[in-house]
Amino acid sequence: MTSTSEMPAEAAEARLSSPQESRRRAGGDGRGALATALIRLAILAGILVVWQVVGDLTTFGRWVSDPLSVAARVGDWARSGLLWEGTRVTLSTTLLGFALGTVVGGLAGVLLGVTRRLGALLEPFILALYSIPKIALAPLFLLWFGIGQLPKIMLAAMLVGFLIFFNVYQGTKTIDGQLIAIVRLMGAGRVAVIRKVALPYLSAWLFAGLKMGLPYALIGAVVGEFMASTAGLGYMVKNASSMFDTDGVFAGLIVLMTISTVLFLLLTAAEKRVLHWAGRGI
Amino acid sequence: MTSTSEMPAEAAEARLSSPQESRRRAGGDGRGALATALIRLAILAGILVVWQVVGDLTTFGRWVSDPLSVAARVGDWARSGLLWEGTRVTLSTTLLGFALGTVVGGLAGVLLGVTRRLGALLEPFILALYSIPKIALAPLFLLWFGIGQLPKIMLAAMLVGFLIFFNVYQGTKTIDGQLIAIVRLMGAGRVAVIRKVALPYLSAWLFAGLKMGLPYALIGAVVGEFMASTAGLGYMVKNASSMFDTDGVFAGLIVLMTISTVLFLLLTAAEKRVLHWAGRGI
Amino acid sequence: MATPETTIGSTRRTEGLIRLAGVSKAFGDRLVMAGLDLTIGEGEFVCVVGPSGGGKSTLLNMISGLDEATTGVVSFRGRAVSGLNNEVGYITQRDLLLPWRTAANNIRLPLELRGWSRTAMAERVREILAMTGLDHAADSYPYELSGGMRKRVSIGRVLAYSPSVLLMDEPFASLDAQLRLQMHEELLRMWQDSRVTSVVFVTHDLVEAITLADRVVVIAGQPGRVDLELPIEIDRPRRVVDVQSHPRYADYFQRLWSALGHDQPTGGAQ
Amino acid sequence: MATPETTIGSTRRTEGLIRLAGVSKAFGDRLVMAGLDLTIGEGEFVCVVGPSGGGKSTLLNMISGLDEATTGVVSFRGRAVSGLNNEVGYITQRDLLLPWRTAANNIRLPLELRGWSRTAMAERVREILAMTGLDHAADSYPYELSGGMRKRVSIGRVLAYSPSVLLMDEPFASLDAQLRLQMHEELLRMWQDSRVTSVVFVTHDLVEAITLADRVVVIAGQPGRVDLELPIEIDRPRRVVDVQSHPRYADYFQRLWSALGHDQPTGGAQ
Amino acid sequence: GGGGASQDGSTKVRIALASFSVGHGLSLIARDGGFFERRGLSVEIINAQGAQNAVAAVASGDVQAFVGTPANAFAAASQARFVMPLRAYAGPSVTLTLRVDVAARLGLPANASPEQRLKALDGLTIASISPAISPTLMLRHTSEQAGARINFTYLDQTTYAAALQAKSIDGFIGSSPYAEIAESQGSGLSWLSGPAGDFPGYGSSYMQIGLGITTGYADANPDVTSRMVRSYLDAAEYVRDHPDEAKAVLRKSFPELDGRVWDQVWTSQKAAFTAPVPTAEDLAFTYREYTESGSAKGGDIDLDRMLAPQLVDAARSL
Ligand SMILES: Nc1ncnc2c1ncn2[C@@H]1O[C@H](COP(=O)(O)OP(=O)(O)OP(=O)(O)O)[C@@H](O)[C@H]1O
Ligand SMILES: Nc1ncnc2c1ncn2[C@@H]1O[C@H](COP(=O)(O)OP(=O)(O)OP(=O)(O)O)[C@@H](O)[C@H]1O
Ligand SMILES: [Mg+2]
Ligand SMILES: [Mg+2]
Repeated sequence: MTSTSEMPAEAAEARLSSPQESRRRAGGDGRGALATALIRLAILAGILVVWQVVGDLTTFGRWVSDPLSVAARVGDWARSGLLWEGTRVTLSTTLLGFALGTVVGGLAGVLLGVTRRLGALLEPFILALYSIPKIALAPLFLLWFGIGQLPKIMLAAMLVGFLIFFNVYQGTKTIDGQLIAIVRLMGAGRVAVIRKVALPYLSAWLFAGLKMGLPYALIGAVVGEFMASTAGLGYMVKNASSMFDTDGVFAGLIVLMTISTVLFLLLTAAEKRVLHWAGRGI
Repeated sequence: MTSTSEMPAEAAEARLSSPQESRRRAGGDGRGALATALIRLAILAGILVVWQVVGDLTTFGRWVSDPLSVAARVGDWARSGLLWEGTRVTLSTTLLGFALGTVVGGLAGVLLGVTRRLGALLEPFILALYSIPKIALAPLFLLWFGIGQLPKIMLAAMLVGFLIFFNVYQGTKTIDGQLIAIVRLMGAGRVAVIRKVALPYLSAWLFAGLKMGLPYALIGAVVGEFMASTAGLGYMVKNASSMFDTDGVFAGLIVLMTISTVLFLLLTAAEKRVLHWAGRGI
Repeated sequence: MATPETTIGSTRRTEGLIRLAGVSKAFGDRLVMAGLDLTIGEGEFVCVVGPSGGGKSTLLNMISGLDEATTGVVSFRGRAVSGLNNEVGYITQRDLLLPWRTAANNIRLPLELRGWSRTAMAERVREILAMTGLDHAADSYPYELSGGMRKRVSIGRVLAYSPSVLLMDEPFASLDAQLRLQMHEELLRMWQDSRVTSVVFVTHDLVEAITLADRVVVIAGQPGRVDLELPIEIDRPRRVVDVQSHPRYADYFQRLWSALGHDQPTGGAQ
Repeated sequence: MATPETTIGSTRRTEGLIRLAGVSKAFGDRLVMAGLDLTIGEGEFVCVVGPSGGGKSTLLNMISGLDEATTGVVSFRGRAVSGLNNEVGYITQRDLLLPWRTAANNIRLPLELRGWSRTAMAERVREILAMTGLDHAADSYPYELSGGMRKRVSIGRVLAYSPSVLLMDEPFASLDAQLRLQMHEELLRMWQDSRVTSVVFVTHDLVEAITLADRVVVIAGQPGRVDLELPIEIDRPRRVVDVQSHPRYADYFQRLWSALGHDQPTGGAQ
Repeated sequence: GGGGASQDGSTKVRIALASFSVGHGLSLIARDGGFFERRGLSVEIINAQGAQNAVAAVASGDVQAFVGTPANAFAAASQARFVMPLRAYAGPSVTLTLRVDVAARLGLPANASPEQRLKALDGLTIASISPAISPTLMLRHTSEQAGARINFTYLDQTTYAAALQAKSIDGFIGSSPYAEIAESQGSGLSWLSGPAGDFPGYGSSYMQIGLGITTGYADANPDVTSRMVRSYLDAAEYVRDHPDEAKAVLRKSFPELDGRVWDQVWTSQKAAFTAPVPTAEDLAFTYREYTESGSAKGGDIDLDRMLAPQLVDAARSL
C-alpha cells in the first residue's frame, strides 16, 4: 500500500478527516475508483427508478415524462441522425464559447487583479454588465452577430467569461503579497510575476471558474438556440416544449446533462493533475 | 502618513506592485477613496456621453435608446410609482433568493467538502442539474410553485445556490490539510473544524461566490418575472421588449444595474472588513 | 496494561508510553525510515536529534497519528495508534496559526474546543501571553507578528491546554537566547510539576538537547533509524544555565557530535 | 558618491553601501523602531542580533524596499531606496517557495528571470543542490520536503544567482550542526571570493554571529534602535570551527550577551 | 378549487395570456372596460410568456384559465384536461412582413394576388417563433401549394426587428403589433395579411383564440365559468357597439405604441374581437390542420367537450 502523499486525489479526499481514516475508506487506488463508479451508478439507477414511477403513476408524471419514453425518444433521434447533428452544433458552440470566455475572462481577471487600482475602478462597471439578464439583449446580439452560430458563441462566452473573471480576480486578492514581493526582488517584472506566480497560483481559482463556467457555456449555447436558430439541442428542446412534447424536452435535457457530465469529468481529471500541490500549505 | 499594513484595502491594492509604489499612488486613505469615486464618475460620464451620441446620431441608435430618453422614462416611472413598486417586488425576490441560495449552496458546499467522499460521489449529479438551462424548466417551476413570488425566488436561489456551492466546495480543496489536522489534534470534532477553520477559511471563497451569485440572484428574479408575472422590473422590461420599446427596456436594465451596483458595493465593504487577513500568507 | 516495562537509560520512566517497533516509512517509493525501534516512557523527557530530512518530523507525525507507518507498529499506552491521537499536544515545525484570529484568540482556540468558561479562558490566555512575552501583541493578527512571535503563539497555544504528552518540533529555534532560556525553564517547570508527563522534543541544538533531556535519541542514516540512545544522567531539578558546566556535559556533547557523523569537535564541546 | 566614508569598526569597509539615518517605523500607531542609524559598508559582513520582535526583519524589509521607513532615510549606494531594491538578494525568515515547483525548479526561478540558457541553468541548479545537500530531493515538491530542506531550497534559490548584496534572515536556524558549518563555510567562501560583496545577516545565535561577522549590531529596546556595534577583529580567512578558540571570543560573547540584557553568563562564553 | 373571494365579495380569478399582444386584446378590454367587475369577478391578467407556461400555471391551480389557441389546448390535453368554450378572436391574426428592400427586389405590382405573393417567397428566409405553431404551418402549407419553398428560421419575437435591420432575415410572420411596428419603422412591409384573408383556405374558421379552462374547474365552478365567458361576450359586444371607446380602453395597455401604428393595429385587428362563436365544423377544421401538421399527438381529445357550447349558452342566459 502506498501512502496518501503520493496520491493527491485521495489525499484531497482525506483533507478534513484524519489521514488514516480516509486511507482506510479509500481502500486503495483502483478499488476506490471502481467503488465510486459503482455507487454513482447505483445512485443513478435509483433516480431513474423514482423518475419512472413518478412518471408512470402520478398525475404529475405527464409534466416530467419518464425514463423509458425519454430513452425511446433519444433512440429515435439517434436513428434519424438528429441527435448527432444537434449535439455537433451545440457542442461546438459550447466549446468555442467556453474557450473564448475563458481566455477573455481569465486574462481580464489577471490583468485587473495585477493592476489592482484599475481593477478597483472598473469592478463596479463589470459587475453592472454582468448583472444584466442577457436574454434582454437578444436583439443586440442578433444585430451584431447575425442569426448563425456566432451570437450563441458570444452568449456562451459572455456567461462563462464573467464567471471566470470573478473567480480569477478574487483569487488575485488571496495571493501571498510577500511571495510576490520576493519574486519581484529576484528580478521579476510584472509580466514574469504574472507568468511565474499569479497564473500557477490562480490555477485553483481558475479551475473553480472553469467548473462553474462549463455548464454555463452549455446553457449559453442552448439559450442562444432558444432565442434564434434552426438546429442544435436547444432548438430541439424549445421546439418540443412549444408542442408540449415533454418526452422531447426531457430527452434534450438528458442529452445536455450527459454532455456536461462528460466534459466535467475531463475537467476534473485535468484538475487532479494540475493541482496536486494545492491545500498543502504554502 | 500611516503605513499600508494598517490599511488592508490599500494594502490589497498594492499586492502585485511594490509596497512603496502603490502607497504613493493611493495617496492616503480619504484622498484615495475620493479619487477613486471621482474617476469612476468620470468613466460613467464618458460612457453616458458615448451612449447619447450613438443613440442620437447613428442608425444603430434606435436599438440602444439613449441616456436622456432612458432618464425621462425612469422619471415617468418614478412619478407614476411603477418604479418603486417594480423595485420593491424585484428586490425582495432577489434578496430572498440570494439568502436562500447562499444558505443552501454554502451549507452543501461545506458539507460535501468535509465528507469529501460523498462530495466526490454527488459532484457529477449536482453538476448535471446545474447545467440544465433553467428556463427550460419554467413550466415545472410554475406547476410546483404557482405564479406568485415563490417560483421567482426559487429560480434566483437555484442560480445563486449552484455558484456558491461550487465556490465553497472548490475552496475546501485548498484548505491546508495540516492546519486541519493540527486543530483536530487540539480536540476539535468535525463540527468544530467546520466552525473554527473551514468557515473562516472559506470566507475568501464565499465572497467570490457571493459576488458572482448576487447578480445571478437579480437575473433569476428578473428571468422569473419574464416567465409569468404581473409585477416587477423583469415584467416591465419584458413588456417593453415585446412592444419594441427600447427606452423602456433600457430604463429597466439601468434600474437593475443600479440595484446590483449598490448591493455589490455593500458586499465589497463587508468583504474588506472580513477578509483583511487574506493574502498575507498562512 | 500490556506494554512490557523497559528500563533502558531512563531514570523516571515507569512503562512504555509510546512504542515504535520495526517502523518503516515510505513516501511513494522513497523509503525515509526503516526498522526504527523506540520506546518512550511515561514521564520521560526525550530529545531527538538528527540531520535535516532525517525523519524527525515524520516520527512525531506518526506518534500523533497525522501520518501512518508503512510497516511496523506505533503504539500509545499499549494501543496501536490509529487516527489522530488526541492525547498528545503537538507543536509543529511550521507555525500553523489561524490567520483570521489574533494572537490571543489563537491561544484561546484549544480552550474553546474544550468548552472552558469565558473567564477561565481569558485568565489562561493572559497567563500564556505573559509566559511567552506576547502581552503587548495580544490583539495582533498573525500577519502582524514577527517570525519568533508567531512561533511563540504556536507554542503557547499548545501549552495553554496542558496536554499530558508533548511533541515539540524545533520549538525554540527562532527565539533569541534570553527567551529560549526562559522557555526552557518554563517547560522544565511544567514537566517537573507533572502537568506535562512526557515530552518528545526535536532539536538541532545539542546543548539544548543535553540541557533538557532524560535521554537523547539520534536518528540518522538513509533510511533513518535510531543510531544512538544516550541517557543524560544529570540530576534534576537542573538549572538550565548550569548544565554546561556539569562534568559529564563535554562527554555527552562529544558522543552526540560523533554519532551525528561530524568529524571535528566544535566549541560547544570544549 | 555623496555618502561620507565611515570607519567605525570595519576592516574592509570602503564606503557606506547601505545607510539608515534617523529611521523610525510605525505599524499603525505602534512604533517598533525609532531613531535608528546604521551604515553598512561595501564588502562588509554585518550580523544583526536582538530580541524576537525587535525589528530585525523589518530592518531587512526596509533595506530591500519591501517595507518603507515611517520617518528617516534608507539609502542604498547613496540613493534613497524607493520601491523594490533589485540589487539585493533576500533570504526571508519564512521560506517563500512556490508550491507548484519542485525543489530544483524553485532554485531555477531566479535564473529563468535572468534569462539564463537551459544548460547554464541546469548546471547551476545541480551545483546549488549539491551545495545544499538536496541532490536526492531535486524533484520533490515543497510539500514533500522537511522543514530544513525547504529552508535550504530557499537559501539555494538566492545563492544561485549570486546577488552582490545578501540579506539573510535567520537562514540557518533550522539546519543541523553539520549542515550549518558547511553553509557557514560556503557563505564565507563566496563572500571572500567577492561573489557576494556585502552581507546583512540576522541571527539569534551569538556564536554564529561572532563566527561570521566583521561587525555585530545589536538591535534592542522598545522601540528598537542600535544598542551596540561590535567590530569582530578576528583575522580572515577564518576557519569556522576555530573561531570559538580565539582569545577574544569569550569577551565578544560576553559583551553581546549583556548588551542583549541577559544577566548571567552562559556556556557559550566560558 | 375556485378562485377565492376578494374583499368586496367578488370572485377572484386569474387568467394567463400566452403572450402580451393585441391578439389578446379582448381580455384586456374586458378587464380595463370593467366587464369582469360587472359580472362579480375580480380578474388578474398574467402575462405567461408562452403557451406552455400558461398551461402549467393553470395546472398548478394558481391560475383558473388561460387564453390561447385551440392548438395549445389540443397539445396541452396530454397534460391537463381543457375546454375551449369560446371564440374571442377569429381568423389568422398574423401578418407576413417582408424587408422593404426584399419586397422591392421581388418587383411585384401592388395589386398582385396572394398566390403570386406566396410564389415569390421561394428561397427567402422567413422568421417565425417556432416550427410547430399554427402561423408557421399555415405559411408553409400555403406557400408550398403556390409552389414556393421558404427557409424558415426561428427567433424570439422581440428580435424580429433587429434581425430585419441586420438583414439576417428577409421577413417574418408575426402577430400584431410586430408587423405594424416594423412597417412604421420603415424596415418592413406588410406582404400577406392574415386578418385581410391573404392566406388561401385560412378564413375566419381558423386559429381562434379562446378561453381555456380545465374540465375539472368548469364542472366544479359552473357559475364562475359562465360569468367569465359572459364577460368576454360583453366585451365583444362593447367593441361592436362602441368601437372608438373600446379602442381607447385597449390603448391603455399599449401606451408606448406610436399613435399612427396604433390606428393601423386597431383597424386590422378589431373585427376579430367581434367574431361569432365557433361552430363544431370550425373546431374540426382546426383539429384536422393540427393533426396533419405531424407534430400532434392527438389521442383522447373530445372535440365536443372541448367546444362546450352549453357553457356559452349558459353564459348567454346570465
Ligand atoms: N509528504 C511527503 N511526501 C514525500 N516525502 C516526504 C513527505 N514528508 C516528508 N518527506 C520526506 O521524508 C524525509 C523526512 O522528512 P522529515 O520532515 O521527517 O525530516 P526532519 O528530520 O524533520 O527534517 P528537518 O530537520 O529538516 O525538519 C525527507 O526526506 C522528506 O523529503
Ligand atoms: N505588518 C505588520 N503589521 C503590524 N505590526 C508588524 C508588522 N510587521 C511587523 N510588525 C511588528 O513589528 C515588530 C518587529 O517585527 P520584526 O518582524 O521586524 O521582528 P524581528 O526582530 O524580525 O523578530 P523575530 O526575531 O521574531 O523574527 C514586531 O513587534 C511586530 O509585531
Ligand atoms: Mg522536521
Ligand atoms: Mg524576524
